[in-house]
Amino acid sequence: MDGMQPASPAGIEDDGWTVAGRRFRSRLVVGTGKYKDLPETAAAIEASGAEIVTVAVRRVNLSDPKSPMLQDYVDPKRWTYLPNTAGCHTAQEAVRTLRLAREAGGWNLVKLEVLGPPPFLYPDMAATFEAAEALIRDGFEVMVYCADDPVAAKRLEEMGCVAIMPLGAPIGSGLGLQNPAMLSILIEQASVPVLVDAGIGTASDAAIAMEIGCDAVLLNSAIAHARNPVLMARAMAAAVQAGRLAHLAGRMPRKMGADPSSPLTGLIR
Amino acid sequence: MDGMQPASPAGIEDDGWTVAGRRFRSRLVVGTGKYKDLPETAAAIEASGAEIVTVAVRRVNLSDPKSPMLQDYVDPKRWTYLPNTAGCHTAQEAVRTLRLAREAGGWNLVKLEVLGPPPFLYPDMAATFEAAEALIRDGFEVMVYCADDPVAAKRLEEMGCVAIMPLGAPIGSGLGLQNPAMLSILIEQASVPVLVDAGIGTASDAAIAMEIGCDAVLLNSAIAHARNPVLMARAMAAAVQAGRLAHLAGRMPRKMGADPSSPLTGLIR
Amino acid sequence: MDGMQPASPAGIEDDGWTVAGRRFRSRLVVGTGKYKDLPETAAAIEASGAEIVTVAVRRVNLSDPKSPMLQDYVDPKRWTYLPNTAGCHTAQEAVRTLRLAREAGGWNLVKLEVLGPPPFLYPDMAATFEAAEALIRDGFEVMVYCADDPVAAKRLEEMGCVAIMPLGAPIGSGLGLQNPAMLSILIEQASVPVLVDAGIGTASDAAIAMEIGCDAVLLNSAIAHARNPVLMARAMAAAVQAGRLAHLAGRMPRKMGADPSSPLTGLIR
Amino acid sequence: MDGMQPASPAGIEDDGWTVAGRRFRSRLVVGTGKYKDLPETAAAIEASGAEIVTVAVRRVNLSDPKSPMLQDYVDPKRWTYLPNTAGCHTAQEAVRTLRLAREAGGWNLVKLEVLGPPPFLYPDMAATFEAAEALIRDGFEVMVYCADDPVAAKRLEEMGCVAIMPLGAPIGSGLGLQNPAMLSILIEQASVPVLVDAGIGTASDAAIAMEIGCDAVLLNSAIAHARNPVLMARAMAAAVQAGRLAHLAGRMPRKMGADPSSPLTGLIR
Amino acid sequence: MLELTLNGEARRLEAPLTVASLLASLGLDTRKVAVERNEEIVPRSRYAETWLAPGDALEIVHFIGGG
Amino acid sequence: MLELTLNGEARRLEAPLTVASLLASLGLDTRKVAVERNEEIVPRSRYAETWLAPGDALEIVHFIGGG
Amino acid sequence: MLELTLNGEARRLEAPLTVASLLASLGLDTRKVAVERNEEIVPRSRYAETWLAPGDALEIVHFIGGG
Amino acid sequence: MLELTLNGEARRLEAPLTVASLLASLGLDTRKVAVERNEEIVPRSRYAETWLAPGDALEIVHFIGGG
Repeated sequence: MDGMQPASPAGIEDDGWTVAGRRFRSRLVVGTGKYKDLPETAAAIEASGAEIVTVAVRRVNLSDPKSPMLQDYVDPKRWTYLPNTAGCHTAQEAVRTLRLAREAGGWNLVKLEVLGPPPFLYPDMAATFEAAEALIRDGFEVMVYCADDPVAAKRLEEMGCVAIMPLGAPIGSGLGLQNPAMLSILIEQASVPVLVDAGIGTASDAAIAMEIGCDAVLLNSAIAHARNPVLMARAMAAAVQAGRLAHLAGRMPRKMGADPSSPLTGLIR
Repeated sequence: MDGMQPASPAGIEDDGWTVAGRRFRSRLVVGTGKYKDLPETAAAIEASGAEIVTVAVRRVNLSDPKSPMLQDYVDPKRWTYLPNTAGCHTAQEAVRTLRLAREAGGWNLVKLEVLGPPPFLYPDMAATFEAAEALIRDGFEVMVYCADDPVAAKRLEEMGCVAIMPLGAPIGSGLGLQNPAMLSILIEQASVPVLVDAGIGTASDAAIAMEIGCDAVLLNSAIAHARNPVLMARAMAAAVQAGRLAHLAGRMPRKMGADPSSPLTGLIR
Repeated sequence: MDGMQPASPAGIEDDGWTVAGRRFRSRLVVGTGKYKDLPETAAAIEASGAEIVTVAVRRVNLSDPKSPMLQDYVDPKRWTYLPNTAGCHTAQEAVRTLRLAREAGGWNLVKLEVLGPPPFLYPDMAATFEAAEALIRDGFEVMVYCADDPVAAKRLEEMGCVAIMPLGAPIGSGLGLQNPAMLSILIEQASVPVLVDAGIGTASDAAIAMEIGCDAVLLNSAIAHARNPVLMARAMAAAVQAGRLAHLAGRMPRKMGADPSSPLTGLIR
Repeated sequence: MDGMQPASPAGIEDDGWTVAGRRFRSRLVVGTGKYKDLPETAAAIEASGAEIVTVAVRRVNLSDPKSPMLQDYVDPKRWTYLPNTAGCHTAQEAVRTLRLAREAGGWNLVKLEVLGPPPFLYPDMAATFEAAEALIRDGFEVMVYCADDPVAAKRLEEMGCVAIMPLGAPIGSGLGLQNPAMLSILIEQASVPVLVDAGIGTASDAAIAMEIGCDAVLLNSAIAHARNPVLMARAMAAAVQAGRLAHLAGRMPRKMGADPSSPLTGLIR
Repeated sequence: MLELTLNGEARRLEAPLTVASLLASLGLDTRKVAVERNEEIVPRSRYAETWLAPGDALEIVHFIGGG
Repeated sequence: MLELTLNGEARRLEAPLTVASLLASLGLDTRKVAVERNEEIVPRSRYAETWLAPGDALEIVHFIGGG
Repeated sequence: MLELTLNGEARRLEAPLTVASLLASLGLDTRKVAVERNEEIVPRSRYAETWLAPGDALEIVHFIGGG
Repeated sequence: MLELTLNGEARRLEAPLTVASLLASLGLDTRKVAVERNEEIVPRSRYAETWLAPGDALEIVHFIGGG
């Protein structure tokens, strides 16, 4: 390894992660929403180094069928599209939306989220169970957005979800991990990948998520709503690498007293 | 910029920092103490990407004059040696130690630290003022370890110190920044570089220090006492880059309510 | 009001709370488990000023039918017994346990908790919904232990639960409120009393729970496992009053800059 | 003890504290500034249960010599007046101000604070040392406001200051204890009373200060700038008692796993 | 003789027997316990008239300290 | 003439009409959209042989930016 | 006539004048104030015998609310 | 003979002796150490002409790992 490029992807190629049999090097998954325009979306995603991007499914605007589409800026051949069910508040809506997504994209790896009412849009776990069951029966590979509830998370895993994605804080709040203790419990008990999804506000939040042992981090607003999205995308790429490396390295123990870094012998007198 | 190497130094070459007229690209300054042996020291420093390393001054072991020396493993031509005064509890000891360091190394950029009694080794500001004054009069360029005390920091700056280095937590404690609010105040009022020195425990701590606006971070135990120092050195390199980029990017505002990342229009019904 | 007894109950008589039509002055609800013996239990409950105590339902020890019982030390005529379903991991067990409790005690105000597996004993919300429905149909007044999940909490409230009792941290962990932001959301949306149940470790934790607007706090280990349970019981009584009064008083705004408490005019020169 | 009045002063009479040979029951010291008017000042102080109040020294308004004075509302025979040096930025100003205070009041117990420049008004420790030395030589009993700097605090104690009063956060900021780890160090090493002075925002902040082992808490804005100062004064009185009792009781250990409060034996099956 | 299960343990008791007489023979204060027979609550008011049958499963519970 | 609902709006179109010809007339790239007819997916492979009927409810969707 | 500075303001007063008579003329309660003359404390006990001189700088202070 | 203190230890050495010859005899690389004589720095350039005297206190230091 070259100390001059400590955080280059090359350095951690051997430390990728696998979901539903697919292998990825980047542990940063990014959303494609909330950007000023499609060129900014493309530039930020490029800068993030992400290999998976979440996308929404919406009606074509028939009054302007020639308007540019996401695929024209973010090539589905290069990035793995992960269709989501944002805006769905019932299991039925979510299942119907993802069937359309599967037909539009031709793959079955999806992000399920069934949300409670505004303003908090907290995951509705009862409806999420129902939708997950129907989707898995229908052959989907479900990465599921969920509460930081270890019982619910275990049940989703047992149902066959391929990744558990608990929220770190209310979606779009940027408050950072509100409940690291509970997230650690979810990670400890999970045998599928765990991603923190929602709540990340800045780079150190993403680093902390990786340090506690997440397999990857999913975020959107933290980049799209930064003053400079492209710079923040690079910050997040570095933060996820930093947190992962720190997790692998094993942090020093915390001490209350001080402990000098220079030897106390051989002092001049 | 190449999205596939978001955190490579190349990407931020244009964003270095300057202390005492010297320009550096890496914002990570590392200590050379507490390692298992000199080869591990060299490997960790290499992995950290640091350009400045702190070193201590001690009596030569005359019973074994041929034993390997730090310079044999960490080339002073490649890394800027920053001699410290670790172990000095009076201004006199500190000044005397740095005069020897200047003679041994041939440069006058130094790290001044005058410490209070064990176990906490908190900086003794009264003695630090006295030593700083003597050193500056004697032509040294002083980077000074200090309390997170904005009045003392301002005075050190006015005396002519070239960098202010407040502690983030007791040295070697690894507790992370204990007082970000006060550090922000120091940074806000300073017109010389501010480095957090001491207290960093893991990667996210370093990222937070950079996010609040430090010019660089100085640490030693967090790498040397990690289970795998070389991996943690890489983690710190990435964390400092992540925090700096996030600082430049400007984080999203925190919100209490949630804010969906996908548009609410065009939903199928 | 007498400034010498600022926290005396007299001072806050007019600020009681009501659950299921019952009015209480003390906002501290305490468990009766984990004590050294029944006399210590009685002394700590007395010191706590609590008016409601949670109790468990267990088989009589037929080999020693004359052994002292809880009622002999904690008079059910003076304290409202709130039977719980601790140890129940299915809706059926919980319902069966509370039917026995109703027969033993003669009242129908109960605490429902259906727990997931050890070691975390996190509430199983799916089973909790099922049990709550059966209990409410059967005429019980259900105070329900639940996840800090606003969607689940709202549903429990809509089903007819008389109080929502989200955990502050894993039961018995003493970690203090791990998720104040989410608890604030639950409180904001609730139209029945909200009690933090589980996770309180010391007095300030209870004060914080009341400051964010809880109607009351339920705890057991924080008192029973303190070095001196009776002193801690008094501490909790004062802490709950302090937090409630601070909530009613409306805290000062937080400021980043400083603001002197003495006027800057009329200084001698 | 009467469980219905767990936090009544009666309960902790035997647990007062002593400064400069004077014994006090209340561990809450309050400022008298920033109130709407003198009647509100009097009501809040009454409600706080405080026995010591800090006061400022200012020029008499000669154009209106008959205007009501603080003594007319806060009887110096009932409350111990602790004159401060608020607004003093040099040792000379502070000494001159306290000599006038001693003549006006007839006692020599004083609060010394020499502040750095606005907006942060952080204590100027160098000037504080100078003033403390002059005051002690002149026979004052000095309670000293200082940085959370263990070396400076020890030196002030060795000079003969009768109480050490580190800031918890910038004065008037209401941010709460920003540095509990450092405050614990100060408390651990001190052999005179330690009071947290400045930075308290609400009741739980005061409780935390007492839990970590402070002898008392000094605050002003948290009460005077609350929406309802009298209620907040009562909250603070209860919070200080709660924190002190919790400190004496000895909190439960923190655990990561859960620990049920009800026995697992005797469950029905 | 009656063979039944009492708090999970097999017991052989003199027949005929009511819940009331069982509790009396066990020395239990009826005001402090509750009884379940074959997963059905036996109301306190019915103890005297509730005759136990072979194979009955009885649970006799009370309140203990719990959080 | 065909009266049907297209993405929630009533439309009158020339009959007979297949999904394929509809998409063509709308100028949509079939590789970038998906079609649902009366809440049933219409596989891309069937566009040419799927004839629209009066009262059909069609949804034509594509991917957009989302988090 | 005496010209002196009182709490920072120039004043012209009738001579001769003691601190005691000055405070009386100002209507101040001597038990609630303290007096400094040319940066020296004037003890309350000396008010009656302390004669003011031309150019004296006097500070008359009291306690007010402060934190 | 010269009696002097070297890094805190008493030593007896053959006189006359310069700093340069002392370092050589000790096998030290002059580019990696610094020398203090009676609390005064001895510049590297003066090693050859600096003669040691009885009672001299010498410190010979180098850089080691430190934080």
